[in-house]
Amino acid sequence: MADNKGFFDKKDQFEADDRPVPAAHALVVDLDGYEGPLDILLALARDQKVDLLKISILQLAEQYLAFIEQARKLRLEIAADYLVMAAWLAYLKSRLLLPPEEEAEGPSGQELAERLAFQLKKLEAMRGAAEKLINGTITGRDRFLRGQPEGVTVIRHSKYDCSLRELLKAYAAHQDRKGIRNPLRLMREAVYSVEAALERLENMLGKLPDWADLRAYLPEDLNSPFEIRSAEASTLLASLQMVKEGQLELRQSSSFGPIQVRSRSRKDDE
Amino acid sequence: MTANPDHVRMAEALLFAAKEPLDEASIAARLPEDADIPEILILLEKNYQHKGINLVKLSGKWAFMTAPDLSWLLQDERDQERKLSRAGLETLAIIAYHQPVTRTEIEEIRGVGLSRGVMDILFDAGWIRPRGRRRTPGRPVTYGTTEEFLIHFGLDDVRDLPGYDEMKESGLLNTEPAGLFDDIPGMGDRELDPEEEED
Amino acid sequence: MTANPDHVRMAEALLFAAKEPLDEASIAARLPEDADIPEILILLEKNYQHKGINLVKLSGKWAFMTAPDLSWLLQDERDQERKLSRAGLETLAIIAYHQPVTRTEIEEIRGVGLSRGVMDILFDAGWIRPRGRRRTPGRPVTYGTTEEFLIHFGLDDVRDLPGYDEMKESGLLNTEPAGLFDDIPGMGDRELDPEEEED
Repeated sequence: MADNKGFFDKKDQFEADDRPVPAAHALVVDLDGYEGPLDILLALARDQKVDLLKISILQLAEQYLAFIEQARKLRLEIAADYLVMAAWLAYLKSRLLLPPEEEAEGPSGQELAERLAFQLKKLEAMRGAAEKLINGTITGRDRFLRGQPEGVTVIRHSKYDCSLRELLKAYAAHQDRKGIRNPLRLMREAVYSVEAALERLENMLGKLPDWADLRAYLPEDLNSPFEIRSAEASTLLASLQMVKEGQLELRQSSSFGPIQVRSRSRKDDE
Repeated sequence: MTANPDHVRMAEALLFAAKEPLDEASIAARLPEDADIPEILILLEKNYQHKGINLVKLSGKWAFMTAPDLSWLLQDERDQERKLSRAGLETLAIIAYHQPVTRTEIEEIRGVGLSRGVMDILFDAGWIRPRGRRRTPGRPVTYGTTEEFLIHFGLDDVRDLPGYDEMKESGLLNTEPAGLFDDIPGMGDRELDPEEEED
Repeated sequence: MTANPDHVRMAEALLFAAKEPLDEASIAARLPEDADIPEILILLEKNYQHKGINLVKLSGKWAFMTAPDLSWLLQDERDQERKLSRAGLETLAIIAYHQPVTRTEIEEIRGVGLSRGVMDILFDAGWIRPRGRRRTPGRPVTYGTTEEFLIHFGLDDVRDLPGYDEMKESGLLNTEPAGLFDDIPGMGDRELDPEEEED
């Protein structure tokens, strides 16, 4: 994601939108320009040119799904965050289109749509705030302290000057030097990628009985809680992608209950 | 009552000589005991109101600064500015407006994981700091902004952030999870409690 | 003739923000072409004549300076603050994170002997205090941080200090792409040493 675009390059101005915002209808698909799925949704929502709380979420969901579909056709690499949002929007779309079930559990499609609109509103507010902040009166850019101070300072209780940052850094530097921990290597090894999870799921699918706990698809050689968590997260994301591709079905009977999967083809055989 | 002109001169000298914005206690400690500090500051603020330099309050502390309309004149004095990415700036805004806020909450608002280095850059700039911990499982660290942040962005208080009151009013600053993915099976079982331990 | 008040404001800001005294040519170079520099400087000199700071001319260059009769105010301001040495910082950090901790334990953790002066400085700063004694042979004194320490560093509780792992994971220390492991409890939840007698 575009992380190191310096917005201070021009020194005197900040433009929140100096990268082109691709309009959905223009079929410009470039995920690199975006900072996550909400960023895309916000850009698409702006095309509707109404207050965020009044946009058509259904239309937005369709645009997003079309956008991701386009990216997939172009075989762009799509980060898991975007796929999770796609899965959720597909779900939301179905909830919005289907007649509300009597005594349906959980919030209605409309409520979910409102949550999304509010979430976008929050992000938009922060975008605007960031822009105002950087366009505000910045010390050392817009107004200046005395160029040749003579040394009067705030009277502190301690005559030693030390910030929390210095203290934390000193502790961390010391821990680093001790070298007992090496999270760098440890964590790299512990991360189980979505790609690896996908490969494993695809290979194993059909080798397990009908509905099987998703955990059964985790690799066997996991040791630390880090590795297990990472594998669980990646396997879930991989399964969501496969659901979307129509290879897999997912179910969960209760909140926080076990997530079960089965092969789609198996069901067709029945 | 009027401030003693000698005291006004002293405060003026101190504030001019200062290396950093001074709080009222630090001024009072250097002036005669009977000096009426608030009165002196009001008077000085007024005296300098229309000059090329003004007396301003930043993070609750006082400093003389050049008038903002003259910034064009002072191009040469500009500090080398830190390059801040869009992600960095947005994260800083979220921390400023939502503080105290956890890393997970920041990610939730932006809808995307924080990429490497963003927090580090803000921490190194001296603009954010750990503030405390949430009273939720895992006791995640919460973050807030520093005095340097307020001084840099020319603010007296966090509540002076642009649009702060309106945003707070309309609930835009709630750190409660959006609950976007809560209701689909298997997604987003994250639990967050806005309750917290604070300083 | 009188100087244009706008030009006076500009010169005032310029002289205030300048990092060194300015000669008339450099002031003229930054002000509009029609600015009457000598006139402006005479006026400014006069305006500040009785204030806490004066505009003075030093070997042909102009600068604002504290009024000579007030220089006593600034006498004891220089080199007031001292920086902690690296040993000091590290020792303070170890005491904060590992308290209550004995001198021998500090030396073990740091892997080097502790010179006498380091602890003295931390005591002098008001940041550490003896906490009690270990129930081990020799009953060594244990040390911990003070209330003053919390105030100085803006902390509510020493347990709010982010652990090493948390700093890494939250990206405050930039070594690892963060985001995946946010909420793994770090070393934050240190338990009080049962071997400890509290004071």
